[in-house]
Amino acid sequence: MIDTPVLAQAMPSFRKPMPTMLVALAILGGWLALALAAPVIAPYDPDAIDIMNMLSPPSALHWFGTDQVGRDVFSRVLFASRVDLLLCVAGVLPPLLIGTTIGLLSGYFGGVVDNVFMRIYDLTVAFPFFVLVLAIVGVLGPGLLNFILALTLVGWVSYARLVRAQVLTIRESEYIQAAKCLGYRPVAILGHHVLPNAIGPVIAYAVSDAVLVMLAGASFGFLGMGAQPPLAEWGVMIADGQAFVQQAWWICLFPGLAAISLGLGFALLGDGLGQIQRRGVTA
Amino acid sequence: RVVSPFQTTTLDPMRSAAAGNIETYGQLYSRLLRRDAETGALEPGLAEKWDISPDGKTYTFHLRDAQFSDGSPITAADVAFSLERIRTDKKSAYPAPLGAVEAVSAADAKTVVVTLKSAFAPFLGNAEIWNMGIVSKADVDKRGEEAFASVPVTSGPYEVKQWKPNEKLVLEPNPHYWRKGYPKSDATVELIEIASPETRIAMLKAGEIDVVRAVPWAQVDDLKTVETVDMRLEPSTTIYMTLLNHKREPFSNLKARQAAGMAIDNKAMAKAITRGYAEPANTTLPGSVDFHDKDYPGISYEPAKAKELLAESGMAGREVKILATADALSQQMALLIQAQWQAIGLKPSIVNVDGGAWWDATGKGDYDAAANWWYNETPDPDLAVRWAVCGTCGSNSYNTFYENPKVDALVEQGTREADPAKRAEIYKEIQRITTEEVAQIPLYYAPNAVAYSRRLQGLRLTPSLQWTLEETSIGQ
Amino acid sequence: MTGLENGKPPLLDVRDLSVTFGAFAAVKNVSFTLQPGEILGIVGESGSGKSVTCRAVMRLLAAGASAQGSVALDGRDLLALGEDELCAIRGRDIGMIFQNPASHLDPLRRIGQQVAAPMIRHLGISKREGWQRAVRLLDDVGIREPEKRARSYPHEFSGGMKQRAMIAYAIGCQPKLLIADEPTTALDVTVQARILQLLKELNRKTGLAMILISHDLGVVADICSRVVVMRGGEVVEQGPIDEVINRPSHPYTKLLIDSQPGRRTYGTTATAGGSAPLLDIARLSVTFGAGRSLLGGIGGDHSFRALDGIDLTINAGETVGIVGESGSGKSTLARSIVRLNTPSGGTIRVDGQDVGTLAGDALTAFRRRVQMVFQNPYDSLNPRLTIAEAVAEPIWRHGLADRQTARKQADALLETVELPRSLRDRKPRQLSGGQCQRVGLARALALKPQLLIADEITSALDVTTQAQILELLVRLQRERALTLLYISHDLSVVSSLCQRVYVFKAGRIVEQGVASEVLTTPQNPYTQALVASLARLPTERTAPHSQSVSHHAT
Amino acid sequence: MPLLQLISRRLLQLIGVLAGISLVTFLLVHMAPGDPARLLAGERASAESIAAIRAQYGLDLPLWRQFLTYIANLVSGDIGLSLRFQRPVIQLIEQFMWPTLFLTGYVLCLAVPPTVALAILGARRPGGIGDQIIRLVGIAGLTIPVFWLGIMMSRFFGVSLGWFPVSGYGTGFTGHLHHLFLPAVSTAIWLVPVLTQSLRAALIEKTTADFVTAARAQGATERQIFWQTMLPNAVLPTLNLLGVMVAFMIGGAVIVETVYAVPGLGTLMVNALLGRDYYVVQGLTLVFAVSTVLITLAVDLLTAFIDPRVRF
Ligand SMILES: Nc1ncnc2c1ncn2[C@@H]1O[C@H](COP(=O)(O)OP(=O)(O)OP(=O)(O)O)[C@@H](O)[C@H]1O
Ligand SMILES: Nc1ncnc2c1ncn2[C@@H]1O[C@H](COP(=O)(O)OP(=O)(O)OP(=O)(O)O)[C@@H](O)[C@H]1O
Ligand SMILES: [Mg+2]
Ligand SMILES: [Mg+2]
Repeated sequence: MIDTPVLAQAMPSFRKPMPTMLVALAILGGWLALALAAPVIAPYDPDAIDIMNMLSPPSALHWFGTDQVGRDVFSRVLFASRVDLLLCVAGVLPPLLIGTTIGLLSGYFGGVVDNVFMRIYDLTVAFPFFVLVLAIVGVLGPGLLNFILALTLVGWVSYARLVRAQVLTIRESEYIQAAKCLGYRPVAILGHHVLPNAIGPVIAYAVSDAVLVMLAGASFGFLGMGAQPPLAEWGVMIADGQAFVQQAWWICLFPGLAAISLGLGFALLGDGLGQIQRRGVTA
Repeated sequence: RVVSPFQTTTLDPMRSAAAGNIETYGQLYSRLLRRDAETGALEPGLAEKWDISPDGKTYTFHLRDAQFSDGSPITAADVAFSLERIRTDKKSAYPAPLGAVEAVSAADAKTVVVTLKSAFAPFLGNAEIWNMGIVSKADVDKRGEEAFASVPVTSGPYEVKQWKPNEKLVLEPNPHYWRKGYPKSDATVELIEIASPETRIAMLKAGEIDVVRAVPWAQVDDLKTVETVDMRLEPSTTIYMTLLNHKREPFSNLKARQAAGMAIDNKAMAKAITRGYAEPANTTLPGSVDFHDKDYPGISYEPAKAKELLAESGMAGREVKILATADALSQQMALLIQAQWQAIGLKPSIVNVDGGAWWDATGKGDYDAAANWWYNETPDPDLAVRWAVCGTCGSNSYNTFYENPKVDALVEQGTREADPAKRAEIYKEIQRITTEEVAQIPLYYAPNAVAYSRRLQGLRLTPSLQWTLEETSIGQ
Repeated sequence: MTGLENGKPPLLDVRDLSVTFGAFAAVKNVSFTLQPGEILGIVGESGSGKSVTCRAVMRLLAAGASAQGSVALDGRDLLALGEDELCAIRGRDIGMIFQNPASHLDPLRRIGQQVAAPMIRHLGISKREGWQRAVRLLDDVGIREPEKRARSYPHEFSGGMKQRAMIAYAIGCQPKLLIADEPTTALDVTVQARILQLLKELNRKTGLAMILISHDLGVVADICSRVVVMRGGEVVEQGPIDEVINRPSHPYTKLLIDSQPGRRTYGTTATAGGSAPLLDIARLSVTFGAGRSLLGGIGGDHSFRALDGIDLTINAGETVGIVGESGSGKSTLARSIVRLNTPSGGTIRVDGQDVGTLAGDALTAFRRRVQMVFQNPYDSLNPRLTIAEAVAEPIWRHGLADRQTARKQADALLETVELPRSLRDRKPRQLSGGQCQRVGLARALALKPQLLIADEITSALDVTTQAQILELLVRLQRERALTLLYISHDLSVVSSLCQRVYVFKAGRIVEQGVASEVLTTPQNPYTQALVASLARLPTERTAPHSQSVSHHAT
Repeated sequence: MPLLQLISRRLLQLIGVLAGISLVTFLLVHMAPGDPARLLAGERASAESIAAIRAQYGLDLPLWRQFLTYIANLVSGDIGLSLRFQRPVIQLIEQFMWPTLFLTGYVLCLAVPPTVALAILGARRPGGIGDQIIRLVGIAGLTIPVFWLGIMMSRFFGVSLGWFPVSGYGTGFTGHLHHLFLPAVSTAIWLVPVLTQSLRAALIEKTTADFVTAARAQGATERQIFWQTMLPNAVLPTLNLLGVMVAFMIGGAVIVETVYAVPGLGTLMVNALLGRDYYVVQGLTLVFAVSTVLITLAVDLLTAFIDPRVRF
């Protein structure tokens, strides 16, 4: 539905280098590199269990120590980055796209369309996430993919609502009227004129959302949701390590730090994007 | 104030056998007999004394003068009513302990006569189980179900002050309790439900509560160093084991089961998981039940041989679905088992589910293996064998669908035999057969890890999961 | 006139003021002074830096701009003041009327509140008192039913009404200095005359000094005592008004004076009478706000009839003018033709087709044939698109050319509306008012429409540029048989450009006919008033004179 | 008049939403494996007793009949009896509702002022030192896992320092305030950055708006400009986001409620689900639906109140 690169329009100039953007790209690039190179760098098989060596503290052998079943935390953190990077993207993009589209349509066309979408919205927000997760696990089985499905089914509402609020005012502006008058198709108006002007707060929110998604899997672990063992994923590592945190702080700390650093990367990215987006109007 | 992860869902003693309820029934209802908190010996309860007919088929209980919490006397009619309810009411959750009973009748106001179908050695012990609590016939007749849903008339040391389902149950001493001078402390008791172990411990440390049940092993050492906390490991009849599904391949195959058993180093697991607080298990029965065979060597850890056996069985490379719930312990066990089985050539995968789905899947036999635990209410092994290894006792051998006619016959025989020595032989035989056939893979015998505030004296959790609240006094 | 009494310290002293946006110097070494009570006019080419100069005086430049030089008000250098002191001066001592009134009004607050706010702030009066004064001010600037209108929101105002609200907003505190950036561009002459009268009165009574930016030399000559002529960011000439007008020394000034409308006529081709009407409007009515506003109940009945039974026809190739008082429904008519307002009654037919029923391809074809240039040049441009993109977009969207070619055509179009190439990659925010207006025109022309509706397209242009644009329209009309619906308050332009004219008042047509006749021998009293209040630049001037403005526009 | 119309229309729509959501929830919960009777009767319960329980509650009937019965009861105003506790669902919900509402209100009180303060500070001089610090702190706040934070806070403030209780709801208003302090703070710490980001982005966008310049030209101080002009113009997206968040919070402040053992709706929901207590789940879903619709309505009304251009 977006026929011109919206982002290119929303953020046209890279003339000035921006420090936050550079840091963000460095962090994200770094994690991407680590994720790709995980099999090469990781000293151990991330799933290899060593009963005799459980909960051993960080040492020269195990840099980040071992976990409650003797797996090497360092290797797991590395391997988990693959899952988590993917999760951040896959968990945010679908709701973002769906929610933004619905928000645009709903806000722009108003009337019946809006009413229908807003009732679906009410339904979704009111819908207990747990029931959904439970049903999905029950019917489709547990697993990351289904988790992302659940996130998407629920996550779009925030975006839709956010975008709709923006569109409601933008659609009254004269440049949208001018665009109508010029005979642009609604798709073009929405994609090219409304969206770039509405997307600012959405990007800001999407980035915070990425961080939340990363940690959500761990929260729903008790329903059997999220990454399934033994797959390494930071959120699950933290959640599982919680019970052992008294003697083995390293099980929780390192995945936590990893998650925070990746989150930082995303947050800074969002920040930078916001700045560039704003520059779109003036420079 | 006691916290437990388990919920109280009903106050009717016959209606549930779930962990949270078991703990509370003992506080609300007296039974015909009671067990001494210290020694565990059977002692008179509501029944002052009893006679057993020579053929072991008729038990006559003579009741003492006792009153319900509303002050009305506890009569033989109440006792007969209560026991018959447990035995015959459709909604009774756990009628098994009274399986041998033919009829219960009130001979006069103070005498109850129980006739059995045949001699049944564990009967007295069974009559002490938590769900055998005596309820007021008048109250139930008058208010019916509602009585238990709101505030029941009780016969035990406590009565209900307030029940907030899902949150807490507040008890206060029953002034009409028959044991004079008990409860020792007149403090109210709050049974609070909190699912997260971290929160439970945090509350204890913050002094918001006095007792924590089910302390995670990982926290035991830490709590031992806390001054205000008395961290105890109390004997229990709990056994941790791995269920195997005998209904489908690979574990319908004996050699595959044996291979799976040998692949598991349960000594290492016990040490690793419980930090050595639990004993590795050697048979399919809990270690502290009567007639447990201490000397049986158990399944040895021989990974090399396991590999061979598995190859022989033709089940190598089979996929194995290990069910696990999301708590840390279950995860840990599942992971360890998965790794050890992988080493001998199975293809195990872990499937996380919640409790409801767990029961659903095991009940339907839609799984291959699952690590879990259970415990026995009495020291007598009868209920245990019926639960764990008997194919004809309604439990499907704890959903493993293990069935061996010889074992089933032995189970029946065990109850009819009055001579302890002979009974010991029978139960040892059962243990031998079922362990050899790997009905389940025994892992370890775990004590109850309970942390108490030091200001409480005399409180403990008995092996049959009853708090000795009435014996408890509160210090400073 | 308080005039130039030498010896008195100047009220405002601007010295060597330069403003740069990055590498681009928008204002170069501008100096002028203003005595108390004096009215200074600034005229000049569109984009010559007039607005930027005024913003620099108020220290209201955009973030990317930097200003050098000094601006002294009563001897205090404004460029060096602290934020607090500045706040006390802004609005109190200096008032400012912005060029784009639409975007300078807060869309969320009632007009009355906005007008009252500075008075409440600076004069320390109560809210009620502020509101009452606001209503009075709105009345003063010629807004009908001021009590009711004070409750309206900006989006419910017509272009001219917003401008008047802006004026009320600026003069409420009776500042010492008023900077008025094209204060009367979107106003019809009667209201314009009334506003000028009001400003002059303020000047006389309270000694209000003024900087008046205008492209209308007639207005400037009417009320200013001195004038500054700017071009390309520099002051090319300044001096007392008579001198500059009668003896211009700079060639640009000469050109400016010669291009005054009324001094030239545009040879528009006469229509071949009798041809079928291209546009046929019958009994058109438009009603606003009938029970639609959610919280509308508060202000009583909000329903408002903006057009009431309009009949209007335009033949192919004709140029028809619409004049009329501000808020009379001119823009509403234009917007209805292009289907941006839904009529509550009547029909609009283009070539016999009912516009209201068009859909799908027919609608697209209609859009290509009928185009409109919006009254508010700045708001009608997407803030995120460069102007070249904005102009190229309709071309490729309608499949008239691929994007590459569309770009080239856009560049050509920008050139035809007199916009230099160097501006093509700017965003609307970086352009002057007149520049935006021309972008809007270029964009509308991109589709080569048959019927062009032009809503005040030259109001923000200096006369030289205006002349060029009108020239362009005439040429297009000749070459492409362009039909033009020209909405303007500028009678002189309308009379020289249009063949027929309709005069609007309060949503009705009060007079119509051949342009030259209607505007020379008006029949309707309103038209008469309109014509009478036209401020023409006298061919030979000796002294500025004031016109009698006894009648009210309302 | 239009106000009443809008409200009544929404309430009508509410009925549709409720019907839809009841059906979907009903199907989904029943589709999930797990038997309430088993969970109710306990592990060692016999097959017969489980069958008896199922029969008693009509769980053995075909699904559509169960649903019809449920709807019929619903229409007559009865939302059912908890399978587990044998108590009316309404009574349970009423019991668990207050802590959640209190917590939600508490979180709002704790989250909104800092959000506004931080967003102002940040937007006042975008890119300035204050803004950078706020941004970094905000980013850090975003990246901290809520449950991790919850546990750490309960350890530190609850156990080590003993300042605040780590569980429960307390009694009396101050008791509630005291008991819910940590949970409210943990939630707010997560909420504030999300809202601040959104508000700050919108505010910065408005700093360059012409009408802000105009207000400045009238001598309005930065404070006045902020409160009277910029904030109302920028607040709508954030308000909408807040609406979504509050709806989510009422529906499931589960993590916080479990970590701090708050007896609220989230706790009830999780327990009801784990125990497959169908009617409690259904009842809660209805409550969430109603509260969502009410919140949406409130936000929409506020939106229309703030922005006269917006029509519904
Ligand atoms: N924010 C900006 N960034 C870059 N250039 C700008 C900016 N604002 C204005 N300009 C440029 O500065 C020049 C002077 O603009 P200004 O608005 O002062 O013109 P003006 O004399 O008021 O013209 P008009 O009569 O058309 O309003 C123009 O060429 C314009 O493009
Ligand atoms: N959206 C709206 N809601 C309510 N009233 C409106 C709306 N738009 C315009 N009006 C009213 O309709 C009337 C006609 O407005 P219109 O914009 O057509 O005037 P105009 O003739 O173009 O005036 P100007 O010369 O000042 O631009 C005005 O009184 C205006 O207040
Ligand atoms: Mg200008
Ligand atoms: Mg107009």
